[in-house]
Amino acid sequence: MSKKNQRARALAYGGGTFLLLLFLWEILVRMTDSQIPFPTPFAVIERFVDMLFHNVGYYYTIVGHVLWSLSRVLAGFCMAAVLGIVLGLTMGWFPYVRAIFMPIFNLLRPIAPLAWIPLAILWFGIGEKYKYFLIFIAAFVPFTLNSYAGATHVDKQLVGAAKMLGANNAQVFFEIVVPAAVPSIFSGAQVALSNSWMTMLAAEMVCATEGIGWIIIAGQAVNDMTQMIAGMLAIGIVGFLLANGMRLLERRCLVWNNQGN
Amino acid sequence: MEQSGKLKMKCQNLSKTFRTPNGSFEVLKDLTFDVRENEFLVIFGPGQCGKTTLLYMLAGLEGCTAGTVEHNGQLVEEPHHSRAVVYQTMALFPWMTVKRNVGFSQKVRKVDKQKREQDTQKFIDLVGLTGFENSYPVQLSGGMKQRVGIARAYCGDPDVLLMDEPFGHLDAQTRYMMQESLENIWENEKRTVVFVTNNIEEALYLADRIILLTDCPGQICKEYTIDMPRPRSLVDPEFLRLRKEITQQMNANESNSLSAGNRAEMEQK
Amino acid sequence: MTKQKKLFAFRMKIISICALFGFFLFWYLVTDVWKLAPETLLPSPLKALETGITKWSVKKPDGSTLPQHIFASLRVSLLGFCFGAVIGVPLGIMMAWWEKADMCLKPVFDFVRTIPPIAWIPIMIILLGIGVVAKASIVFLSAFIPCVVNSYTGIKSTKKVHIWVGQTFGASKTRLLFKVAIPSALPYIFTGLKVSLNSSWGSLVAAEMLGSDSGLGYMIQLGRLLCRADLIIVGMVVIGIMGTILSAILDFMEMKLVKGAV
Amino acid sequence: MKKKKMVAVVLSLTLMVFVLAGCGSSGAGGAESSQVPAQEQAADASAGNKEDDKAEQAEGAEMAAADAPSEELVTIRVSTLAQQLSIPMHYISKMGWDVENGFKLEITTFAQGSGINEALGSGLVDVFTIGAAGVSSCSVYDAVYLFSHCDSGAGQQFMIRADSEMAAEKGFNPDYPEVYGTPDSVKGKSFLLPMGTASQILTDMYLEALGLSEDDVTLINMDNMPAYQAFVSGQSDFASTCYPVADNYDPEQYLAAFSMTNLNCPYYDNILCSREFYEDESKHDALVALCEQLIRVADAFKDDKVLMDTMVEWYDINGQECNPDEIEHQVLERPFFTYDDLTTIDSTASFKMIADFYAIVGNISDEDLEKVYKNMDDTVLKEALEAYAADYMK
Repeated sequence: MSKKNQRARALAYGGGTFLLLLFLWEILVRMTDSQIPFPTPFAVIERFVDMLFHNVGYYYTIVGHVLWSLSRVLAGFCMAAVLGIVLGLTMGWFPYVRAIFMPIFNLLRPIAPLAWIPLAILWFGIGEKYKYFLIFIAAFVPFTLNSYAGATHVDKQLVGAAKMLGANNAQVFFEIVVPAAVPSIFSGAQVALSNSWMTMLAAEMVCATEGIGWIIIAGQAVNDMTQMIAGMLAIGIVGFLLANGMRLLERRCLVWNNQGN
Repeated sequence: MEQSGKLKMKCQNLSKTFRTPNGSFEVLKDLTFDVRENEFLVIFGPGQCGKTTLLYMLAGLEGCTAGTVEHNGQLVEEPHHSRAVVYQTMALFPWMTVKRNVGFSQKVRKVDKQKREQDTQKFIDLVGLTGFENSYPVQLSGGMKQRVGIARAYCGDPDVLLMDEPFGHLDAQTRYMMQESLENIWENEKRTVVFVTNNIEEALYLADRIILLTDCPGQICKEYTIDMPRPRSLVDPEFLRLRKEITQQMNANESNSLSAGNRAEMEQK
Repeated sequence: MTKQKKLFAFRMKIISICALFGFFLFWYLVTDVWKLAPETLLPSPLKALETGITKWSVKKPDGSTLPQHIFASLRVSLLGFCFGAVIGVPLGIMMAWWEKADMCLKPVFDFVRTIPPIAWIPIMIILLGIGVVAKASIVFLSAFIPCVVNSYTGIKSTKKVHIWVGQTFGASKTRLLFKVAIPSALPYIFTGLKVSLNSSWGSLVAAEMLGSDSGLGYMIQLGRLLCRADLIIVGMVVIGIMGTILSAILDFMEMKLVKGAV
Repeated sequence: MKKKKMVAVVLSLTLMVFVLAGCGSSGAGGAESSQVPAQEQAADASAGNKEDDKAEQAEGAEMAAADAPSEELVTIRVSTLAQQLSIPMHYISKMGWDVENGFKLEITTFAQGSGINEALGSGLVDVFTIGAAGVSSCSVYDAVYLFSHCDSGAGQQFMIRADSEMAAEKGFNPDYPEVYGTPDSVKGKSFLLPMGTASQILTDMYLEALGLSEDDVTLINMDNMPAYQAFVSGQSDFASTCYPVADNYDPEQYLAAFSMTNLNCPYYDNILCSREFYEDESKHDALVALCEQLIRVADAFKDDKVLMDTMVEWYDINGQECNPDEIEHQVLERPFFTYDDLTTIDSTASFKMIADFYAIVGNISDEDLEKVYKNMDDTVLKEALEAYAADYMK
């Protein structure tokens, strides 16, 4: 089956499911007689297209808002990637590092990014920095957890082989443990990406003048369901592109592990 | 050919018990044997008699509950590149190309680049993988992967080669082919080899000396010295005689351990 | 050999306890001794402890005591987590094992999973009202993602050699799935469960925005409204402790179930 | 080779971030200044804002560019909410009245009062417009109450279903003839309301009027908009609402059980300032000038057209779609206090009443209540009134 028509098949299936869902949504709206003006899919799409050209809130069209939110998400995401992977791998491989950081990490791990807002504002003021911090916290946990799992589940035999070939502990860590953990790290990256998008809305809920989260919150304030769902549509599209971008990146990095998802 | 060279490795009443959740499980009991220089020693025994554990103890990957293992006079404590291991499951580094897998040992021991390149290429050609330097293990067949394993072991300029049923996973046809290629590799690059297998033809085809182990807990029950000229043919009458004798011995061991005979009675034999 | 290992493990525990103690000591120094942060936004651990103790029995100001909060939050997050696991893991496995399911569901999954739970609140209110089920659905939305992703990676990275061995015994595709693929994917699935447990606690605060009269997330939110920073800190620490206990239970189950796979 | 690839990946990701962040901030039009690296400030001769990560109102800066005054402008960091109570600040900045009088407004918009309080606690706010949450600002963060600048009681009400049990009887308590519900019809019912805000106080007053207390009913914490959604889809019995959500209720099916007006409880939004700003002598006259301008804006807002335009503009800036004639009556029912109102009525009544109720309900302790009363200062208001009378009442 050539590459081209395999992609066509994938497109057909994916598109089919989307259309099915839209159709379901249409029926749901028609069926429920509740007073709330639940928008039909076409109203939402029409509003989304309208937002593409007219400014939403004085300065930017929705593209500008997307870029703003994207800049915040990527900033927090990259910081979390660097710190999370380093901490996760070292915790997974070196027992002393695990002993020191694991209890604190476990204590702070389940705390919701939303609960960090007051402290974030205290430490980082009300500009962009506290938003980076909140997104960093949300993305940091999956990265660390998956890198830790990757490091601990490394195949013992490979470690034995490396030692047999003369590698010392540090070399074993860099040459064996890190590459072996890469598939797990990438699945952590996928989860971290969706977490950071979720927290972006919470961060923009407190004090923002631009960003997709801000659009949704503004829509919620005046009970404008179409604007809210159009905002969700924007987040969904961008999230979809980012997730597939991440998968492409993974396929290029993990050519040796062709089972990469 | 009789190898009367000096002793390479000496094992003194080795035994090993594994502490599992449901009680301890004795695998090897009081083994004493030695390995001579440039000898192709085969450790032969039924499936579950701790052959692999013995090999790992020789390599230093496993500690021993009792007894000592010496290599060139020094006690063996942890794995060292002079005792290279070829694993049954190949244990190649999936994220490295063939070239980097083979050159790993020298790279890690910081051998200068020029020599490393040269050695890697030499051993890749030796095992017949020229042209596959840049492919990943996932793209190679079972036989080719095992060749990379052998090349990698050789490239660590080992003193002793410890091979743990390297052809266990291969289909029969590739197995014969690998036995022949291992034979000529060994001819060109003389090293002491300790080869573990449960396949009688493989043992007889390759070995200078065979140590027969009984079933669990593994003990040395017989030693054979094979001095047929190489390369041996599987239909040679001497080959067949030896094969029948060893299989009979194997079945004898089998029936003894199954029958009411306990360990003590085995010792008097 | 094992005596040395026991000693090593014991030393590790000591270091962990010291690290934890050091963390609280540092917090105490920052707030009380060096006065770096204003008391109203970062109270000292002692103040937080004192509020925690009083809150254990007092109903003020949010109308329920700490145990009631904990119980309500536990109910919502565990329900959401179970929904997430029961639906997420099979979905991930199905997507990894069957080509068609993957092509159908993956685009929708990628699209839906980045939408924040808070944005779903209005829709969930209309569909499921404001009861525990609605709140659990918000938790479900963020809990099912790690399950799907990790079980997908787990199934996809079952070693080819295991599958060959299964095939040589003539196993059918589904028997192969249950006998070979799933057991070898268990460590990944458990990592997924751990991350999902963490995100179910993470989205608790968002879920309890959907109209609640008790729950740790509600307590934190009210703490924010009434500028009671100590209530917020108490809420955060209790969520931390509950999360740690739950993931310890999960680790214990993993140890029991996943014997050979590590 | 493997390692080089990983490094390349990480580098490309971080590069992407800066590219996006860069173009994100230099976006279309407005000199929206923010902490992101590319921070170019419109031609603005202000003393350079201390907190470099303030999001500052753009046209205010453009308008002021024309006449760059010589003496140093005092920068005032103003926090506002995306509702009607904050449009005076926007109007002052838009008309450039701030630069004319020697101070510069730096406006940050928050979604909820809690955000402002957190910023106040972190020392990032000088003056702010807030509703009932102002009581917590005074009690917890020692903020100073200056004066109430607009009556936003209209529209604050609780809806019930026309066919519900409570709607049957009206005027159970003689003092409040317009109020629906009797003690036994209300007992055990559930209320949807944003806790810790004026709605909670309204609920407590209603319960008190019927001789009940918070323990007889269940209070569920929800913002006005989700409350509308839940209530209309059949959840719970009472739902708090205010403008603009109030108009979504269909008059036949739903009616207002009780509201600020028919419980004749005065509810005004307030202007507060942080303790440091209040005690800083160098900022005192800028503060007075700001209050004076606020009174002047209230005068300008007497003209309905100006009020409406500013309100529509404020909605637009905050990304909220609104159709002007629909919100017409909402805006006009919530007037701003002009010079005559401030001199005649006691505008502090509402703030004191809210503080008392917070103490009764238990949100704040009793000594906090004294602290709130101590923090209510009217000297600044008096000075502003005199200055206003001198300048504008010829």
